[in-house]
Amino acid sequence: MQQPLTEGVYYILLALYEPRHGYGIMQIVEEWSDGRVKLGAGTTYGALKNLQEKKFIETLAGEGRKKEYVITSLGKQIVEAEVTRIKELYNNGRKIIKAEGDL
Amino acid sequence: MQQPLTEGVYYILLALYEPRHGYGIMQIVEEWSDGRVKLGAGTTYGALKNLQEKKFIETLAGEGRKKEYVITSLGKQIVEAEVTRIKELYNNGRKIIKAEGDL
Amino acid sequence: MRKFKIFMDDAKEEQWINDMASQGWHFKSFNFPLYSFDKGEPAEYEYRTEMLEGFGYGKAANEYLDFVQSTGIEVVQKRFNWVYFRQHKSKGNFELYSDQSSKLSYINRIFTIYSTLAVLNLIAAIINGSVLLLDESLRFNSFIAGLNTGVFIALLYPLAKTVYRKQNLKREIAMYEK
Amino acid sequence: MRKFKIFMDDAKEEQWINDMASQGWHFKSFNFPLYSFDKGEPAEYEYRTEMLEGFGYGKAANEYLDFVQSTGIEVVQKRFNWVYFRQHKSKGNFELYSDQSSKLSYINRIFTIYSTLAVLNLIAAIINGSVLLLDESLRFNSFIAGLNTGVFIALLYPLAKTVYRKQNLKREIAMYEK
Repeated sequence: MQQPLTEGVYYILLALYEPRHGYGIMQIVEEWSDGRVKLGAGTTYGALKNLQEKKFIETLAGEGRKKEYVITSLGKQIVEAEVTRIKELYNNGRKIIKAEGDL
Repeated sequence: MQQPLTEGVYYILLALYEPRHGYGIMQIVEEWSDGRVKLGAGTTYGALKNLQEKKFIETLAGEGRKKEYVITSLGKQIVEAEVTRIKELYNNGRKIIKAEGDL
Repeated sequence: MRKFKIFMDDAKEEQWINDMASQGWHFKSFNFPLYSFDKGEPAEYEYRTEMLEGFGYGKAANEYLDFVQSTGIEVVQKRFNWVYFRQHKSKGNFELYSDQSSKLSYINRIFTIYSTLAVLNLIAAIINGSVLLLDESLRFNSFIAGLNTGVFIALLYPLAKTVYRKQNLKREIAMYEK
Repeated sequence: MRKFKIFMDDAKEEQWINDMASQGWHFKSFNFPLYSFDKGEPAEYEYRTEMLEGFGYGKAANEYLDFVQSTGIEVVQKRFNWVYFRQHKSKGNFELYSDQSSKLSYINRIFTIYSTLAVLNLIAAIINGSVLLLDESLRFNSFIAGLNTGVFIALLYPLAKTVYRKQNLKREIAMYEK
Protein backbone atom coordinates (compact mmCIF):
# COMPACT_ATOMS: atom_id res chain seq x y z
CA MET A 1 0.00 0.00 0.00
CA GLN A 2 1.40 3.35 -1.07
CA GLN A 3 1.78 5.75 1.84
CA PRO A 4 1.31 9.45 1.11
CA LEU A 5 4.65 11.26 0.78
CA THR A 6 5.17 14.63 2.41
CA GLU A 7 5.13 17.53 -0.03
CA GLY A 8 8.87 18.15 0.50
CA VAL A 9 9.86 14.53 -0.18
CA TYR A 10 7.61 14.40 -3.27
CA TYR A 11 9.21 17.52 -4.77
CA ILE A 12 12.74 16.37 -3.91
CA LEU A 13 12.10 13.09 -5.74
CA LEU A 14 10.66 14.93 -8.76
CA ALA A 15 13.69 17.27 -8.79
CA LEU A 16 16.02 14.27 -8.94
CA TYR A 17 14.67 12.97 -12.26
CA GLU A 18 17.74 15.02 -13.29
CA PRO A 19 20.96 14.82 -11.19
CA ARG A 20 21.21 17.82 -8.86
CA HIS A 21 23.13 18.87 -5.76
CA GLY A 22 21.35 19.96 -2.56
CA TYR A 23 21.05 23.65 -3.29
CA GLY A 24 19.95 22.92 -6.88
CA ILE A 25 17.04 20.86 -5.48
CA MET A 26 15.96 23.70 -3.18
CA GLN A 27 16.03 26.20 -6.05
CA ILE A 28 14.09 24.14 -8.60
CA VAL A 29 11.41 23.20 -6.03
CA GLU A 30 10.91 26.88 -5.16
CA GLU A 31 10.62 27.65 -8.89
CA TRP A 32 8.16 24.84 -9.67
CA SER A 33 5.92 25.79 -6.76
CA ASP A 34 6.06 29.46 -7.74
CA GLY A 35 7.80 30.38 -4.47
CA ARG A 36 5.34 28.49 -2.25
CA VAL A 37 7.62 25.62 -1.14
CA LYS A 38 10.92 26.87 0.34
CA LEU A 39 12.76 23.83 1.65
CA GLY A 40 15.01 24.51 4.67
CA ALA A 41 18.62 23.31 4.47
CA GLY A 42 18.15 21.08 7.55
CA THR A 43 14.94 19.59 6.19
CA THR A 44 16.50 18.91 2.78
CA TYR A 45 19.60 17.32 4.33
CA GLY A 46 17.49 15.02 6.52
CA ALA A 47 15.23 14.03 3.63
CA LEU A 48 18.21 13.23 1.36
CA LYS A 49 19.67 10.99 4.11
CA ASN A 50 16.36 9.17 4.54
CA LEU A 51 15.78 8.75 0.81
CA GLN A 52 19.28 7.30 0.35
CA GLU A 53 18.63 4.79 3.15
CA LYS A 54 15.39 3.74 1.45
CA LYS A 55 17.24 3.49 -1.89
CA PHE A 56 14.80 5.90 -3.55
CA ILE A 57 17.79 8.06 -4.57
CA GLU A 58 21.54 7.53 -4.93
CA THR A 59 24.65 9.73 -5.10
CA LEU A 60 26.72 10.25 -8.22
CA ALA A 61 30.48 10.86 -8.18
CA GLY A 62 31.41 14.06 -6.34
CA GLU A 63 32.48 14.97 -2.84
CA GLY A 64 31.11 17.29 -0.18
CA ARG A 65 29.49 20.38 -1.65
CA LYS A 66 29.57 19.03 -5.19
CA LYS A 67 27.83 15.77 -4.33
CA GLU A 68 25.01 15.13 -6.77
CA TYR A 69 21.94 12.99 -6.22
CA VAL A 70 19.65 11.19 -8.68
CA ILE A 71 16.45 9.18 -8.37
CA THR A 72 16.60 5.35 -8.63
CA SER A 73 14.11 3.18 -10.51
CA LEU A 74 12.57 2.23 -7.14
CA GLY A 75 12.18 5.96 -6.45
CA LYS A 76 10.46 6.45 -9.79
CA GLN A 77 7.94 3.71 -8.96
CA ILE A 78 7.16 5.49 -5.69
CA VAL A 79 6.69 8.85 -7.47
CA GLU A 80 4.42 7.32 -10.09
CA ALA A 81 2.21 5.68 -7.46
CA GLU A 82 2.14 9.02 -5.62
CA VAL A 83 1.01 10.89 -8.74
CA THR A 84 -1.83 8.37 -9.08
CA ARG A 85 -2.83 8.98 -5.46
CA ILE A 86 -2.69 12.77 -5.87
CA LYS A 87 -4.83 12.49 -9.01
CA GLU A 88 -7.47 10.63 -6.97
CA LEU A 89 -7.42 13.38 -4.29
CA TYR A 90 -7.64 16.07 -6.95
CA ASN A 91 -10.52 14.48 -8.84
CA ASN A 92 -12.56 13.88 -5.69
CA GLY A 93 -11.91 17.41 -4.44
CA ARG A 94 -12.81 19.04 -7.75
CA LYS A 95 -16.00 16.98 -8.01
CA ILE A 96 -17.26 17.98 -4.54
CA ILE A 97 -16.31 21.66 -4.83
CA LYS A 98 -17.87 21.91 -8.29
CA ALA A 99 -21.13 20.30 -7.14
CA GLU A 100 -21.22 22.93 -4.41
CA GLY A 101 -20.67 25.76 -6.93
CA ASP A 102 -23.71 24.65 -8.93
CA LEU A 103 -26.14 25.10 -6.04
CA MET B 1 0.28 30.27 3.87
CA GLN B 2 -1.75 27.13 3.35
CA GLN B 3 -0.28 24.11 5.10
CA PRO B 4 -0.75 20.72 3.45
CA LEU B 5 -3.57 18.74 5.08
CA THR B 6 -3.16 15.05 5.81
CA GLU B 7 -5.04 12.78 3.44
CA GLY B 8 -7.46 11.74 6.20
CA VAL B 9 -8.32 15.31 7.22
CA TYR B 10 -8.77 16.33 3.57
CA TYR B 11 -11.23 13.51 2.91
CA ILE B 12 -13.11 14.11 6.18
CA LEU B 13 -13.61 17.77 5.20
CA LEU B 14 -14.79 16.80 1.70
CA ALA B 15 -17.21 14.25 3.21
CA LEU B 16 -18.73 17.00 5.37
CA TYR B 17 -19.90 19.13 2.45
CA GLU B 18 -23.02 17.07 3.35
CA PRO B 19 -23.91 16.53 7.03
CA ARG B 20 -22.80 13.07 8.16
CA HIS B 21 -22.16 11.19 11.39
CA GLY B 22 -18.79 9.57 12.15
CA TYR B 23 -19.43 6.18 10.63
CA GLY B 24 -20.98 7.79 7.55
CA ILE B 25 -17.72 9.72 6.99
CA MET B 26 -15.63 6.55 7.24
CA GLN B 27 -17.89 4.76 4.73
CA ILE B 28 -18.01 7.51 2.07
CA VAL B 29 -14.22 8.08 2.25
CA GLU B 30 -13.61 4.38 1.68
CA GLU B 31 -16.01 4.47 -1.28
CA TRP B 32 -14.50 7.62 -2.87
CA SER B 33 -10.97 6.25 -2.61
CA ASP B 34 -12.06 2.89 -4.01
CA GLY B 35 -11.20 1.11 -0.75
CA ARG B 36 -7.72 2.66 -0.46
CA VAL B 37 -8.39 4.97 2.52
CA LYS B 38 -9.88 3.11 5.52
CA LEU B 39 -10.02 5.62 8.37
CA GLY B 40 -9.65 4.09 11.85
CA ALA B 41 -12.29 4.96 14.45
CA GLY B 42 -9.64 6.47 16.77
CA THR B 43 -8.12 8.51 13.97
CA THR B 44 -11.52 9.79 12.83
CA TYR B 45 -12.56 10.71 16.37
CA GLY B 46 -9.31 12.63 16.98
CA ALA B 47 -9.57 14.45 13.63
CA LEU B 48 -13.21 15.48 14.27
CA LYS B 49 -12.19 16.88 17.70
CA ASN B 50 -9.32 18.88 16.14
CA LEU B 51 -11.41 20.16 13.24
CA GLN B 52 -14.12 21.36 15.62
CA GLU B 53 -11.54 23.23 17.70
CA LYS B 54 -10.24 24.92 14.55
CA LYS B 55 -13.84 25.74 13.54
CA PHE B 56 -13.43 23.99 10.18
CA ILE B 57 -16.49 21.86 11.03
CA GLU B 58 -19.41 22.13 13.44
CA THR B 59 -21.97 19.77 14.95
CA LEU B 60 -25.64 19.77 14.07
CA ALA B 61 -28.39 18.85 16.53
CA GLY B 62 -28.13 15.27 17.73
CA GLU B 63 -26.60 13.50 20.68
CA GLY B 64 -23.98 10.79 21.06
CA ARG B 65 -24.09 8.26 18.26
CA LYS B 66 -26.46 10.34 16.19
CA LYS B 67 -24.31 13.47 16.30
CA GLU B 68 -23.88 14.90 12.82
CA TYR B 69 -21.05 17.10 11.60
CA VAL B 70 -20.93 19.59 8.73
CA ILE B 71 -18.19 21.77 7.21
CA THR B 72 -18.14 25.53 7.99
CA SER B 73 -17.42 28.29 5.46
CA LEU B 74 -13.92 28.59 6.98
CA GLY B 75 -13.49 24.84 6.37
CA LYS B 76 -14.57 25.27 2.76
CA GLN B 77 -11.91 27.96 2.21
CA ILE B 78 -9.30 25.56 3.56
CA VAL B 79 -10.47 22.76 1.27
CA GLU B 80 -10.46 25.03 -1.77
CA ALA B 81 -6.90 26.23 -1.07
CA GLU B 82 -5.92 22.58 -0.59
CA VAL B 83 -7.40 21.56 -3.95
CA THR B 84 -5.32 24.34 -5.57
CA ARG B 85 -2.19 23.02 -3.85
CA ILE B 86 -2.93 19.43 -4.90
CA LYS B 87 -3.47 20.59 -8.48
CA GLU B 88 0.01 22.18 -8.43
CA LEU B 89 1.54 18.91 -7.16
CA TYR B 90 -0.37 16.92 -9.77
CA ASN B 91 0.58 19.15 -12.69
CA ASN B 92 4.27 19.22 -11.73
CA GLY B 93 4.34 15.44 -11.23
CA ARG B 94 2.57 14.70 -14.51
CA LYS B 95 4.92 17.05 -16.38
CA ILE B 96 8.09 15.41 -15.07
CA ILE B 97 6.88 11.83 -15.44
CA LYS B 98 5.65 12.50 -18.96
CA ALA B 99 8.95 14.13 -20.02
CA GLU B 100 10.64 10.97 -18.75
CA GLY B 101 8.29 8.76 -20.77
CA ASP B 102 9.22 10.58 -23.99
CA LEU B 103 12.92 9.78 -23.66
CA MET C 1 -11.71 -21.69 29.26
CA ARG C 2 -9.37 -19.88 31.58
CA LYS C 3 -5.66 -19.20 31.14
CA PHE C 4 -3.12 -17.87 33.60
CA LYS C 5 -0.93 -15.26 31.91
CA ILE C 6 0.86 -12.03 32.71
CA PHE C 7 2.06 -9.68 29.98
CA MET C 8 4.56 -6.83 30.32
CA ASP C 9 4.02 -5.70 26.74
CA ASP C 10 0.64 -4.53 25.45
CA ALA C 11 1.53 -5.39 21.82
CA LYS C 12 2.30 -9.01 22.82
CA GLU C 13 -0.96 -9.32 24.78
CA GLU C 14 -2.95 -8.15 21.75
CA GLN C 15 -1.08 -10.57 19.50
CA TRP C 16 -1.76 -13.48 21.87
CA ILE C 17 -5.49 -12.67 22.10
CA ASN C 18 -5.68 -12.63 18.30
CA ASP C 19 -3.77 -15.93 18.10
CA MET C 20 -6.29 -17.47 20.50
CA ALA C 21 -9.16 -16.05 18.40
CA SER C 22 -7.74 -17.60 15.24
CA GLN C 23 -7.98 -20.97 17.04
CA GLY C 24 -11.61 -20.33 17.94
CA TRP C 25 -11.06 -19.05 21.51
CA HIS C 26 -12.67 -15.64 21.81
CA PHE C 27 -11.47 -13.37 24.59
CA LYS C 28 -14.20 -12.61 27.14
CA SER C 29 -12.49 -10.95 30.10
CA PHE C 30 -9.26 -10.57 32.05
CA ASN C 31 -9.27 -10.60 35.83
CA PHE C 32 -5.69 -10.55 37.03
CA PRO C 33 -4.04 -12.96 36.38
CA LEU C 34 -6.69 -15.03 34.54
CA TYR C 35 -7.89 -14.63 30.94
CA SER C 36 -11.34 -16.10 30.11
CA PHE C 37 -12.28 -17.27 26.63
CA ASP C 38 -15.45 -18.46 24.94
CA LYS C 39 -15.44 -21.17 22.27
CA GLY C 40 -16.55 -19.96 18.84
CA GLU C 41 -15.72 -20.08 15.15
CA PRO C 42 -11.99 -19.81 14.42
CA ALA C 43 -10.83 -16.41 13.13
CA GLU C 44 -14.26 -14.82 13.48
CA TYR C 45 -13.09 -11.64 15.23
CA GLU C 46 -10.11 -9.30 15.27
CA TYR C 47 -9.13 -7.81 18.66
CA ARG C 48 -7.48 -4.49 19.51
CA THR C 49 -6.45 -3.15 22.92
CA GLU C 50 -6.18 0.51 23.83
CA MET C 51 -5.02 2.60 26.79
CA LEU C 52 -7.53 5.45 27.18
CA GLU C 53 -6.48 8.97 28.11
CA GLY C 54 -6.40 9.91 31.80
CA PHE C 55 -7.87 7.26 34.07
CA GLY C 56 -10.43 6.06 31.55
CA TYR C 57 -13.42 7.62 33.28
CA GLY C 58 -15.43 10.80 32.73
CA LYS C 59 -17.25 12.37 29.81
CA ALA C 60 -14.35 12.29 27.35
CA ALA C 61 -13.77 8.54 27.76
CA ASN C 62 -17.51 7.75 27.47
CA GLU C 63 -17.87 9.92 24.39
CA TYR C 64 -14.93 8.19 22.76
CA LEU C 65 -16.19 4.68 23.56
CA ASP C 66 -19.63 5.65 22.29
CA PHE C 67 -18.13 6.89 19.04
CA VAL C 68 -16.10 3.71 18.53
CA GLN C 69 -19.15 1.54 19.18
CA SER C 70 -21.20 3.57 16.68
CA THR C 71 -18.85 2.34 13.93
CA GLY C 72 -19.75 -1.29 14.68
CA ILE C 73 -16.83 -2.08 17.01
CA GLU C 74 -17.65 -3.98 20.24
CA VAL C 75 -16.22 -3.17 23.67
CA VAL C 76 -15.46 -6.61 25.13
CA GLN C 77 -14.05 -5.42 28.46
CA LYS C 78 -12.97 -2.13 30.04
CA ARG C 79 -10.79 -2.08 33.18
CA PHE C 80 -9.91 1.46 34.29
CA ASN C 81 -8.15 2.96 31.26
CA TRP C 82 -7.51 -0.37 29.53
CA VAL C 83 -10.02 -1.48 26.86
CA TYR C 84 -10.42 -4.64 24.78
CA PHE C 85 -12.22 -4.04 21.46
CA ARG C 86 -13.23 -6.48 18.75
CA GLN C 87 -14.73 -6.33 15.28
CA HIS C 88 -16.16 -9.09 13.10
CA LYS C 89 -13.75 -10.10 10.34
CA SER C 90 -16.48 -9.71 7.71
CA LYS C 91 -16.09 -5.94 8.17
CA GLY C 92 -12.51 -6.09 6.92
CA ASN C 93 -9.22 -5.07 8.43
CA PHE C 94 -9.60 -3.54 11.91
CA GLU C 95 -7.30 -0.72 13.06
CA LEU C 96 -8.23 2.04 15.51
CA TYR C 97 -5.48 4.30 14.20
CA SER C 98 -4.99 4.42 10.45
CA ASP C 99 -2.29 7.04 10.03
CA GLN C 100 1.23 7.47 11.39
CA SER C 101 0.64 10.68 13.30
CA SER C 102 -2.34 9.33 15.25
CA LYS C 103 -0.40 6.08 15.89
CA LEU C 104 2.48 8.18 17.21
CA SER C 105 0.31 10.22 19.53
CA TYR C 106 -1.16 6.98 20.91
CA ILE C 107 2.33 5.51 21.50
CA ASN C 108 3.34 8.77 23.21
CA ARG C 109 0.40 8.31 25.59
CA ILE C 110 1.64 4.82 26.56
CA PHE C 111 5.24 6.07 26.82
CA THR C 112 4.27 8.87 29.23
CA ILE C 113 2.56 6.42 31.59
CA TYR C 114 5.40 3.85 31.57
CA SER C 115 8.16 6.44 31.97
CA THR C 116 6.39 8.26 34.82
CA LEU C 117 6.04 4.97 36.70
CA ALA C 118 9.67 4.06 36.01
CA VAL C 119 11.08 7.40 37.18
CA LEU C 120 8.95 7.35 40.37
CA ASN C 121 10.16 3.85 41.23
CA LEU C 122 13.78 4.72 40.49
CA ILE C 123 13.63 7.76 42.76
CA ALA C 124 12.01 5.73 45.56
CA ALA C 125 14.62 2.99 45.16
CA ILE C 126 17.46 5.53 45.37
CA ILE C 127 16.07 7.27 48.44
CA ASN C 128 15.55 4.00 50.29
CA GLY C 129 18.87 2.63 49.06
CA SER C 130 20.86 5.72 50.08
CA VAL C 131 19.39 5.65 53.57
CA LEU C 132 20.45 2.01 53.86
CA LEU C 133 24.05 2.86 52.99
CA LEU C 134 24.41 4.65 56.29
CA ASP C 135 22.28 2.51 58.57
CA GLU C 136 21.98 -1.15 57.73
CA SER C 137 19.48 -1.85 60.48
CA LEU C 138 16.64 -0.32 58.46
CA ARG C 139 15.06 -3.58 57.26
CA PHE C 140 11.86 -2.01 55.98
CA ASN C 141 13.71 0.43 53.73
CA SER C 142 15.69 -2.49 52.40
CA PHE C 143 12.51 -4.32 51.38
CA ILE C 144 10.99 -1.23 49.78
CA ALA C 145 14.22 -0.38 47.96
CA GLY C 146 14.31 -3.91 46.54
CA LEU C 147 10.66 -3.75 45.53
CA ASN C 148 11.13 -0.36 43.79
CA THR C 149 14.22 -1.61 42.02
CA GLY C 150 12.35 -4.70 40.86
CA VAL C 151 9.40 -2.70 39.53
CA PHE C 152 11.82 -0.28 37.86
CA ILE C 153 13.69 -3.09 36.12
CA ALA C 154 10.40 -4.76 35.10
CA LEU C 155 9.27 -1.47 33.55
CA LEU C 156 12.43 -1.11 31.46
CA TYR C 157 11.22 -3.81 29.08
CA PRO C 158 7.89 -2.24 27.98
CA LEU C 159 9.61 1.16 28.07
CA ALA C 160 12.37 0.04 25.71
CA LYS C 161 9.77 -1.57 23.39
CA THR C 162 7.74 1.64 23.40
CA VAL C 163 10.80 3.76 22.61
CA TYR C 164 11.63 1.37 19.76
CA ARG C 165 8.12 1.69 18.32
CA LYS C 166 8.31 5.49 18.68
CA GLN C 167 11.60 5.70 16.82
CA ASN C 168 10.36 3.55 13.96
CA LEU C 169 7.22 5.60 13.56
CA LYS C 170 9.11 8.89 13.68
CA ARG C 171 11.45 7.74 10.94
CA GLU C 172 8.42 6.99 8.79
CA ILE C 173 6.67 10.23 9.63
CA ALA C 174 9.65 12.29 8.42
CA MET C 175 9.07 10.93 4.96
CA TYR C 176 5.48 9.84 4.69
CA GLU C 177 2.58 12.06 5.43
CA LYS C 178 0.65 9.36 7.23
CA MET D 1 30.66 45.82 21.20
CA ARG D 2 30.40 43.30 24.01
CA LYS D 3 27.39 42.39 26.09
CA PHE D 4 27.12 40.29 29.22
CA LYS D 5 24.16 37.94 28.96
CA ILE D 6 23.13 34.44 30.00
CA PHE D 7 20.17 32.66 28.40
CA MET D 8 18.35 29.59 29.68
CA ASP D 9 16.19 29.33 26.57
CA ASP D 10 17.66 28.81 23.10
CA ALA D 11 14.61 30.38 21.39
CA LYS D 12 15.06 33.60 23.43
CA GLU D 13 18.78 33.77 22.66
CA GLU D 14 18.05 33.50 18.92
CA GLN D 15 15.36 36.16 19.18
CA TRP D 16 17.73 38.54 21.03
CA ILE D 17 20.52 38.07 18.45
CA ASN D 18 18.03 38.88 15.68
CA ASP D 19 16.79 41.95 17.60
CA MET D 20 20.40 43.17 17.91
CA ALA D 21 20.91 42.53 14.16
CA SER D 22 17.84 44.60 13.29
CA GLN D 23 19.53 47.50 15.14
CA GLY D 24 22.74 47.00 13.14
CA TRP D 25 24.67 44.92 15.70
CA HIS D 26 25.73 41.69 14.02
CA PHE D 27 26.58 38.76 16.25
CA LYS D 28 30.24 37.71 15.96
CA SER D 29 30.88 35.29 18.82
CA PHE D 30 29.84 34.16 22.28
CA ASN D 31 32.46 33.34 24.91
CA PHE D 32 30.68 32.66 28.16
CA PRO D 33 29.25 35.01 29.40
CA LEU D 34 30.08 37.69 26.79
CA TYR D 35 28.46 38.22 23.39
CA SER D 36 30.53 40.16 20.79
CA PHE D 37 28.91 42.18 18.01
CA ASP D 38 30.16 44.04 14.92
CA LYS D 39 28.53 47.26 13.72
CA GLY D 40 26.86 46.94 10.30
CA GLU D 41 23.75 47.81 8.35
CA PRO D 42 20.53 47.35 10.33
CA ALA D 43 18.52 44.22 9.44
CA GLU D 44 21.10 42.93 6.98
CA TYR D 45 21.19 39.35 8.27
CA GLU D 46 18.86 36.78 9.78
CA TYR D 47 20.35 34.47 12.45
CA ARG D 48 19.45 30.89 13.42
CA THR D 49 20.92 28.73 16.18
CA GLU D 50 21.03 24.95 16.17
CA MET D 51 22.03 22.14 18.52
CA LEU D 52 23.84 19.52 16.43
CA GLU D 53 23.40 15.79 16.99
CA GLY D 54 25.80 14.06 19.39
CA PHE D 55 28.67 16.25 20.56
CA GLY D 56 28.87 18.26 17.35
CA TYR D 57 32.09 16.63 16.14
CA GLY D 58 32.92 13.85 13.67
CA LYS D 59 32.07 13.14 10.06
CA ALA D 60 28.29 13.49 10.35
CA ALA D 61 28.50 16.99 11.87
CA ASN D 62 31.06 18.18 9.30
CA GLU D 63 29.02 16.78 6.43
CA TYR D 64 25.93 18.57 7.70
CA LEU D 65 27.69 21.92 8.18
CA ASP D 66 29.24 21.59 4.74
CA PHE D 67 25.82 20.97 3.23
CA VAL D 68 24.27 23.96 4.99
CA GLN D 69 27.13 26.23 3.84
CA SER D 70 26.74 25.01 0.25
CA THR D 71 23.26 26.58 0.23
CA GLY D 72 24.73 30.03 0.96
CA ILE D 73 24.28 30.01 4.75
CA GLU D 74 27.25 31.21 6.86
CA VAL D 75 28.49 29.52 10.03
CA VAL D 76 29.24 32.45 12.33
CA GLN D 77 30.40 30.41 15.34
CA LYS D 78 30.42 26.77 16.43
CA ARG D 79 30.99 25.81 20.07
CA PHE D 80 30.82 22.04 20.64
CA ASN D 81 27.33 21.08 19.41
CA TRP D 82 25.96 24.64 19.39
CA VAL D 83 26.06 26.56 16.08
CA TYR D 84 25.18 30.13 15.11
CA PHE D 85 24.15 30.48 11.43
CA ARG D 86 23.25 33.56 9.43
CA GLN D 87 21.94 34.33 5.96
CA HIS D 88 21.74 37.64 4.10
CA LYS D 89 18.18 39.01 4.08
CA SER D 90 18.33 39.50 0.29
CA LYS D 91 18.04 35.69 0.02
CA GLY D 92 14.60 35.79 1.62
CA ASN D 93 13.17 34.14 4.70
CA PHE D 94 15.68 31.88 6.50
CA GLU D 95 14.58 28.68 8.22
CA LEU D 96 16.67 25.54 8.66
CA TYR D 97 13.58 23.38 9.10
CA SER D 98 10.66 24.07 6.81
CA ASP D 99 8.16 21.39 7.76
CA GLN D 100 6.50 20.35 11.01
CA SER D 101 7.94 16.86 11.20
CA SER D 102 11.56 18.00 10.83
CA LYS D 103 10.91 20.82 13.33
CA LEU D 104 9.53 18.22 15.73
CA SER D 105 12.52 15.91 15.37
CA TYR D 106 14.81 18.87 16.07
CA ILE D 107 12.85 19.81 19.20
CA ASN D 108 12.98 16.19 20.33
CA ARG D 109 16.79 16.36 20.07
CA ILE D 110 16.87 19.40 22.39
CA PHE D 111 14.36 17.77 24.74
CA THR D 112 16.47 14.60 25.08
CA ILE D 113 19.55 16.61 26.10
CA TYR D 114 17.73 18.83 28.62
CA SER D 115 15.80 15.95 30.18
CA THR D 116 18.87 13.71 30.49
CA LEU D 117 20.73 16.50 32.30
CA ALA D 118 17.74 17.19 34.54
CA VAL D 119 17.26 13.52 35.55
CA LEU D 120 20.99 13.06 36.26
CA ASN D 121 21.03 16.14 38.49
CA LEU D 122 17.87 15.10 40.28
CA ILE D 123 19.29 11.64 41.03
CA ALA D 124 22.58 13.14 42.26
CA ALA D 125 20.69 15.62 44.45
CA ILE D 126 18.58 12.82 45.95
CA ILE D 127 21.57 10.57 46.68
CA ASN D 128 23.52 13.38 48.34
CA GLY D 129 20.44 14.65 50.13
CA SER D 130 19.45 11.20 51.48
CA VAL D 131 22.95 10.62 52.84
CA LEU D 132 22.73 13.99 54.60
CA LEU D 133 19.51 12.99 56.32
CA LEU D 134 21.41 10.44 58.37
CA ASP D 135 24.70 12.23 58.94
CA GLU D 136 24.66 16.00 59.05
CA SER D 137 28.42 16.34 59.34
CA LEU D 138 28.89 15.64 55.63
CA ARG D 139 29.45 19.22 54.48
CA PHE D 140 30.67 18.31 51.03
CA ASN D 141 27.57 16.27 50.22
CA SER D 142 25.50 19.15 51.40
CA PHE D 143 27.19 21.50 48.93
CA ILE D 144 26.87 19.04 46.04
CA ALA D 145 23.23 18.30 46.86
CA GLY D 146 22.50 22.03 46.81
CA LEU D 147 24.36 22.47 43.53
CA ASN D 148 22.51 19.55 41.88
CA THR D 149 19.18 20.83 43.12
CA GLY D 150 20.00 24.29 41.74
CA VAL D 151 20.97 22.94 38.33
CA PHE D 152 17.88 20.73 38.30
CA ILE D 153 15.58 23.66 39.07
CA ALA D 154 17.37 25.85 36.49
CA LEU D 155 16.81 23.13 33.86
CA LEU D 156 13.08 22.94 34.56
CA TYR D 157 12.53 26.22 32.71
CA PRO D 158 14.01 25.31 29.31
CA LEU D 159 12.54 21.82 29.74
CA ALA D 160 9.03 23.19 30.28
CA LYS D 161 9.42 25.52 27.29
CA THR D 162 10.60 22.61 25.13
CA VAL D 163 7.65 20.45 26.18
CA TYR D 164 5.32 23.33 25.37
CA ARG D 165 6.82 23.70 21.88
CA LYS D 166 6.59 19.93 21.37
CA GLN D 167 2.91 19.85 22.30
CA ASN D 168 2.05 22.71 19.96
CA LEU D 169 3.85 21.10 17.05
CA LYS D 170 2.25 17.72 17.67
CA ARG D 171 -1.21 19.24 17.63
CA GLU D 172 -0.45 20.75 14.22
CA ILE D 173 1.09 17.57 12.88
CA ALA D 174 -2.07 15.59 13.58
CA MET D 175 -3.92 17.73 11.07
CA TYR D 176 -1.39 19.18 8.70
CA GLU D 177 1.03 17.10 6.73
CA LYS D 178 3.91 19.50 7.31
